[in-house]
Amino acid sequence: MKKKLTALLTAAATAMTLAGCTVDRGGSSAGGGAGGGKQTFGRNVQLFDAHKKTHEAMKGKRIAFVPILYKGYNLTLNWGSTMERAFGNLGADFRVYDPNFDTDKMVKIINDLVARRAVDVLILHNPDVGVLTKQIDAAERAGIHTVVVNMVSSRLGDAFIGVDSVHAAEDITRRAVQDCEKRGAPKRMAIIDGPGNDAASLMWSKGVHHVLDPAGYEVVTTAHTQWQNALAQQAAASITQQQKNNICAYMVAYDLNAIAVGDAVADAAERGVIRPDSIGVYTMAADTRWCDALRAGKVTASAAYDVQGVGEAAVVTAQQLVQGGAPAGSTHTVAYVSHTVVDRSNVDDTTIACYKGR
Amino acid sequence: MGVAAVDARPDLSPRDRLARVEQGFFVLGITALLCLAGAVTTDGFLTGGNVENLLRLSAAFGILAVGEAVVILAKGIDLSVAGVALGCAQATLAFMADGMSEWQAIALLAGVALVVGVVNGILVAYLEVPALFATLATGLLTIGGIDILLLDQNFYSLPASSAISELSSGSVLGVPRAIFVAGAVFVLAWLFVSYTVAGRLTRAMGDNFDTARSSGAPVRPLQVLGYVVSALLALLAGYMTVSVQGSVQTTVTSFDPLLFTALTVTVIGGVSLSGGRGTILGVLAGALFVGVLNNLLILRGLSSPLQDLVRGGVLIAAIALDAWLHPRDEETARSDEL
Amino acid sequence: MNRTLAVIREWINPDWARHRTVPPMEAGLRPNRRLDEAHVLLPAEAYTPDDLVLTESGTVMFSSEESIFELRGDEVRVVAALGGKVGVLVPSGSGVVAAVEGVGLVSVGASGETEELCADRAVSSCVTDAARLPDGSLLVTIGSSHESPGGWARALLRGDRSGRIVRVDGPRVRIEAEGLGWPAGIEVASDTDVLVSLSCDHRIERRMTASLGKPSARLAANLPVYPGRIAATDDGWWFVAPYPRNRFTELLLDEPQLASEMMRTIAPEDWFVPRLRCTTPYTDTLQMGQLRVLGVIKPWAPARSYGLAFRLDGSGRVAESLHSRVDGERHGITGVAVRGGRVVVAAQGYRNLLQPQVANEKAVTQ
Amino acid sequence: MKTKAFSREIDAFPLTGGSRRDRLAPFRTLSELFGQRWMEGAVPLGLAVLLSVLVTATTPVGPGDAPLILDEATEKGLLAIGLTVVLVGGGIDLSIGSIVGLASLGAMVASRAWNWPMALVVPAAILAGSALGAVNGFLIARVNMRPFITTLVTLVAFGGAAAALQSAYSFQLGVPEQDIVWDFLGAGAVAGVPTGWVVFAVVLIVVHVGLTRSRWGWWIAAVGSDRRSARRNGIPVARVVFCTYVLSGALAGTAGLLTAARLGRTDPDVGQGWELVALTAVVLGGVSLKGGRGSVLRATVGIVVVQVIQQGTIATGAEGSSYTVILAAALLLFAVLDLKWGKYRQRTAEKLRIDPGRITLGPLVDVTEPGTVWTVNDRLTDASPIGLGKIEGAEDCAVDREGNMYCGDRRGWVWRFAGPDDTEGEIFARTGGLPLGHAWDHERRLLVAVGGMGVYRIHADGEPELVADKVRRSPFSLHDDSGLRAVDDLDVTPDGAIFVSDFSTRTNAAEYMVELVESRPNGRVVRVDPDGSTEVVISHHVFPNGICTAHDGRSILVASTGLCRVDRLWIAGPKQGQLEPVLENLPGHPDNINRSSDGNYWLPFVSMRTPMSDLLTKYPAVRRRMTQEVPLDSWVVPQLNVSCVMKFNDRGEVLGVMWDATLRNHPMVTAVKEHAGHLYLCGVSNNRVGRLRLESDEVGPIDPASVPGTTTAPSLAVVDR
Repeated sequence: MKKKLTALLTAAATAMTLAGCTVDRGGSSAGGGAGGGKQTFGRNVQLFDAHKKTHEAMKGKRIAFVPILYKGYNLTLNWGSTMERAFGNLGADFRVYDPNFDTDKMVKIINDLVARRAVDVLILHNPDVGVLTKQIDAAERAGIHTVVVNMVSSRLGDAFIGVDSVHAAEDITRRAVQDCEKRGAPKRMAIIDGPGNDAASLMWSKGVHHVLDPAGYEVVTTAHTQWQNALAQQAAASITQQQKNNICAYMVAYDLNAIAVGDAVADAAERGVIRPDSIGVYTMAADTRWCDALRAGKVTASAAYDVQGVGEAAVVTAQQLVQGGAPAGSTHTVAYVSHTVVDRSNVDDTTIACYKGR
Repeated sequence: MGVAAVDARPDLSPRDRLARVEQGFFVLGITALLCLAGAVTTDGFLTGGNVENLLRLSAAFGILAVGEAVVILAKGIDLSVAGVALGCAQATLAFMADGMSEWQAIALLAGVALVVGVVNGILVAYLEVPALFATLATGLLTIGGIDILLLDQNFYSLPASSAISELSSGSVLGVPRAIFVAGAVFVLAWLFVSYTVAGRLTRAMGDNFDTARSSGAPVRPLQVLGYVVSALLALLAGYMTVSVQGSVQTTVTSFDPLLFTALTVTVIGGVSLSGGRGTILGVLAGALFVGVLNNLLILRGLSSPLQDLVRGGVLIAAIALDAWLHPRDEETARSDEL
Repeated sequence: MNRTLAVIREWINPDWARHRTVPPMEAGLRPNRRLDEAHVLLPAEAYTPDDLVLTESGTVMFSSEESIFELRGDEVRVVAALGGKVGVLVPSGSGVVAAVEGVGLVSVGASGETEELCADRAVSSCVTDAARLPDGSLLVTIGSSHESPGGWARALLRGDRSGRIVRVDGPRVRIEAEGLGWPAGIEVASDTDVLVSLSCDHRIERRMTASLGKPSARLAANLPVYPGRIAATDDGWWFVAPYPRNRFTELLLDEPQLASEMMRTIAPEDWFVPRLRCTTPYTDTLQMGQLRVLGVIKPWAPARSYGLAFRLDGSGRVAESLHSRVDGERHGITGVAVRGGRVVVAAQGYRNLLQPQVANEKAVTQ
Repeated sequence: MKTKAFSREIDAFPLTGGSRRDRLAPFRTLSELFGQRWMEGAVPLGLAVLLSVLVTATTPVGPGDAPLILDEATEKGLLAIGLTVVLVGGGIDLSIGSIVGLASLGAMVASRAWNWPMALVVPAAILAGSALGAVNGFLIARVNMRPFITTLVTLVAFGGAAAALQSAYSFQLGVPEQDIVWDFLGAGAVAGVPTGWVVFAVVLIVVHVGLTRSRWGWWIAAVGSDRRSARRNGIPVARVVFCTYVLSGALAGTAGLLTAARLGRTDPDVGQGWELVALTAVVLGGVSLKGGRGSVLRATVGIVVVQVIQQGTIATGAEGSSYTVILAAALLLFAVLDLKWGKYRQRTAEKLRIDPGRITLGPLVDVTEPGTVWTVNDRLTDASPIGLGKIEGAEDCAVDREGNMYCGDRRGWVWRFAGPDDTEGEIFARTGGLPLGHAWDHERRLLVAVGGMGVYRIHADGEPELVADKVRRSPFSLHDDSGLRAVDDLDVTPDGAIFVSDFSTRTNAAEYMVELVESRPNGRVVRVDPDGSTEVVISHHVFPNGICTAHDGRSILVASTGLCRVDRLWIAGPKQGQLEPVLENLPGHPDNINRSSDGNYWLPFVSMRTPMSDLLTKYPAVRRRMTQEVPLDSWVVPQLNVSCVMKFNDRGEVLGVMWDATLRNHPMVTAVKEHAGHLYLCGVSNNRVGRLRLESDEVGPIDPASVPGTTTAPSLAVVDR
């Protein structure tokens, strides 16, 4: 037995050395970018000619949108429907691939699309800062334009569109501080965010601390919830139980979690642990369900941002990249959409609040 | 040849004497210690409200653990409980969101849970598929099937007026309804296991399947009964979870913390996976222990990864203790006892 | 098609498979050698007794071929020669009523005078048994409406269910029950019901005399033999079993194509069906168990012909049985008569009358 | 190389009159296939491959996707290999998913945050994996905890550790810088084959060879199949189980390293759900869940099939959780299949073993009809018995010059009766088999065909010596037919070679009734050269029974019991190697042929044909059902209780037939030997050997016992009567 095993090993080793290890640095083929380096429009254009040319540029282009989760998730449904409407009018082939909240699957889908070169523009939605680095590289090598939404990832694709979450956090925290002073509540708050190490949670905490620290407010605890309502609700119930009226507001990073925290606070108030309306719940973004919770008085205010705008901006950027003719990966831009603080008083007349799934 | 008088009882080693003690009391003792440590270190722990909140949170996986214990007593295992609990709860909310009346939705989903229980039973009892794979597969099938067929929302909130939300709010005879329901389930399970024929035969079947079968016990229907009971209790636990949370998210895998917690509660409670051993009191003790542990971890403000680590470490210690108390007899050890 | 279905059902759950099996002879039917040790009443091979009657005067009247004989002591005299093969005999007063093939029911007096009771076509062919009801009328069982009495084998292979029970009251004839599987024996059980033994169904049923068409209760089912004529005694009923059930014949019944070709191409006595006697070993097909090893054929070998008479008590349990096993040759018991503790059986296969020692008498001689 | 006496083997199949289709026995081939050892995992594997073909047919997944599929398959394949080794060792390891996560994140943190050189990161990741595996191993092997619940707990604990590690370093992980080793692992290639694939292939080969052909592998299988007997055999059970978990951890670590290099993912749930995929792959591959059985190759095919399914769901952009549903359904289906297949395979093989064939026989002669040559008489009845009550079933006998009679016995002895009036007899030799055919060779030493053991030569002192019991195995036979077991009759030819008839390559001599019922061409005639080498002379013969060298010494007569015929095989002269019919459509089944002193041949019948048994030869399906459902005692066979002895000459004319009509003394005769005017009648189920005095006109000058052609035997033409 010994003899066979050693013979086997030596054979494998020699095969390795003989073949010589080549390192495939991914080839340097620039890849014939879809745009082909030629601008679609010159300095000026005829009226109807522009319409025809735009359509021609976009006709038959394949565009794929790969969100974290699509089915039943209002945020991505909103974006998806906007893109569908826009690209549908332009005659481009638009498809959504749903990885069902499984990063493993999202990475596979992107790999599959890039390997089969089945798409011209990729609209990506990154769950974490460092997830999509290799994929965006591969897409650029394959000459596919990439537009990233929601969170800035360390590997910048052709363009990033999202919300200026730090600034939004600062606005909503200032609003929370005003409410607390109005009520004369103690200068203590609690933060409830996502996994705690992803960019969204970090920016939210940075924004909150930017306002609270100079104002002398103390952050009691920072509870991490993996964006799960169950964990958010348990954390809120425990903290309320422990602090009782010793804190004046919850700063929740994600609007759906805010509803769960609102329920917990309302429940605690109903059971008499805290005085009713003594603890405010502030969050970012505002979809229809959050607005219902707002009208029901469970939550206080939110820094709503223009979700619809993100979808439109992504469509516009895609068209610019296609018409721009610059090869994929040559330009990188970061752009933010508008946001504003919304509460029960102005929720009905702010257009960008209470976005729906359609 | 006179009859040899067997007088001196074999002197028990401390380990055997410890093993004979009902594991339930043992765990209750440790829980009390944990409470003391908790009260000393974190303020606001021993307040009435916090204990009540702790009990309310641990009611759900307590009920699930009872269902799991009934199956494990019969030397099976049921990994589909999480799938059934969350899947059916989400489906009920989905139906209610589509305007179906609440009781009709609950009845429909109870039917689904029953079917899953019966399918599990048939697979394990009649087709003799290893319980581990059968229930794992049916759990995934349930939650995946419901996700594809019924759910079209990612997030469902529970209308305040519904009976499910009543489940956890308000109180009966001064005791919050959630804890009352959990208590009732524990008592009923205890009566079933200790005083009904089916319960006793389930334990006998778990201890030695062939002897139970040759002594005329209806082993296969009993196994099916065990899985059906486990599925229905999972449904109840699902409703309890949803009513405590007030809403539910549908992006969850079958190895959800709920399943993991229920299994470890059962094992800590002394219900050993080799079947036939353990009591419902032990499961209650296990549930309290894990409830207190979770609450302390949250109150200490540990991040969820750290919580997992600590909970994993504690549970490994508990299982190691159980393995040390009831060592697996090398002589009769069979390799396929997973 | 149903065979592949059966295989699939058996693959899913082995307990669902249904195979024909022959129950073993156990409990009451535990084999013994009582027929082999029975007294022989007639000279060897002289007559082929079909049915017999014990008269009050202690003589034995038995039917053989086309005439009726009377055995008094050890000498035999002809009572009457009738026009056809004589089948069943029923005692009536000092004489008997005989069923003659092709003629009908004939009443024969003690001194031989014959008088035709009923010549209706319904009772003229294939009469297997008859019984006299308390009200004087006769109940006659017809094995099959297409076959002669010797056609039992063809009826079994074809699954012929055209047997009937006919009530004969003087000249009037009424068909009481139809569609039976070769009814081979009938006897009055009590004043309201009768016992019928259905040969092809291996069952013995108790039917109400008023409604004979409807089976009411079964006395014994799934017997290991094809039951035949019945004789009532005070503590139960004696049954004969002319043919034993053979496992391969059961398999043959499942293979219609083979059975029909066998019936077409092979002579009836060579068909693989149970028979009254084994005649020519040279053309007779053997079953592995019947191999003669070191000159001995094992008694428990599968039987092509067997000698068996058994007594059922009131509850249908086999109380007593007389056997002549495969290594014996007193086979083919077709008739039985009991009077005053004396039991006499007619072994048509052995062509003799046998009087087994009754339990007490056997104890004396042992 | 010794030149073969016969240029090629004679195929006696045409004698059965069956078409080419009848040559193939479908059920029996199936039964042999099921019996093979490698069939154990074959059907689940076949269905798994069928499933993947189905997926490729219905979805846009094509060969183009192969690199993508293989990339994923190799990483998860490493997990499947680790899990298979653990399963074979009787445990289970669910924590491999989290070990991948921890190893992957650990490698990235080490290279990017702690800036370790790659030469340190690669071994560190593998060591980390094996360390975590060691934790599992220690808990399960040393502390004796249950593998399932332990690995479930470690799954969550390691998952928590991975998440904690990731959250601590989530900043520095952001910016990957170029590193030659990292790129080589991720996208590099060895001789054109991507690194991942090469690593997987090497691991697969090493583990497969280790598992199947090394002591270490056998130990794992032993512990997996029966823990107690493994322990009692001195196998260090705890150490073996510990090693399996360490190996599984190491492989998971390697997989983590590879996926970190290839995808570079920094999110905490790397490797989540991978253990479920590995489990399904292993079950799909047909690895048994009960331990002790399973091969790494099957697990690999399983993982490829699972990846094809996943690629199918991705390519069609199906619903989010449709992949988990399909995976769960596949896991369930294949778990049930593995169970049922394992249970019923042996039973089906046993049930289909006997597969009766169809043979065509001529019309049946009615022996009871008076006036023909076959008419029943009782010439055998008054043969005087030898060894009555002592002999049990002498199938054949041999008489030497002094008149001593040697005959066989079913208990394996060879009796010797000195002279005609010795009724005592003594046990001359003990062979331990079923001595059937007897013959004398050139030096007048007794040759006996011992059923179940082969051809033996018995020396004067009664010491049996093996002549031959092995034949070259026929080329394409699924089952091993090299043994010479069911030997029945033999005879010696002038050139010293022994021709022996082997009536079945499938059953043993004692189960001759199976051959009678099956009537398939399983038999053969074998030539044993004087130097001991054997070669098959006639193959595919139906129940060849009697062998007798013709008087001219240039041909041998072969009697076929199944086909009721006698054929002549020319072994010398112009027509050497040809088979020509001598007697056909006999009324019974012939047994051992022997020469008579007047230049003719004696031929007894072991059983007579009956109308019913002839009809059954036309219905193989009924006979198969009979062998499966009906007990052995009720099988319908020809009339074995009756037979006769026939005399025929070289041209195939029946000269006379002798019966025992009373069936008392010699109902069944299987062999007849003539010596000094007397006929010795042997019967395989008789308790005596009969000695019949022949009329003077029947006795001729030839000594039947001597091998023709060695003494001055008159030529063929002269002798006929």
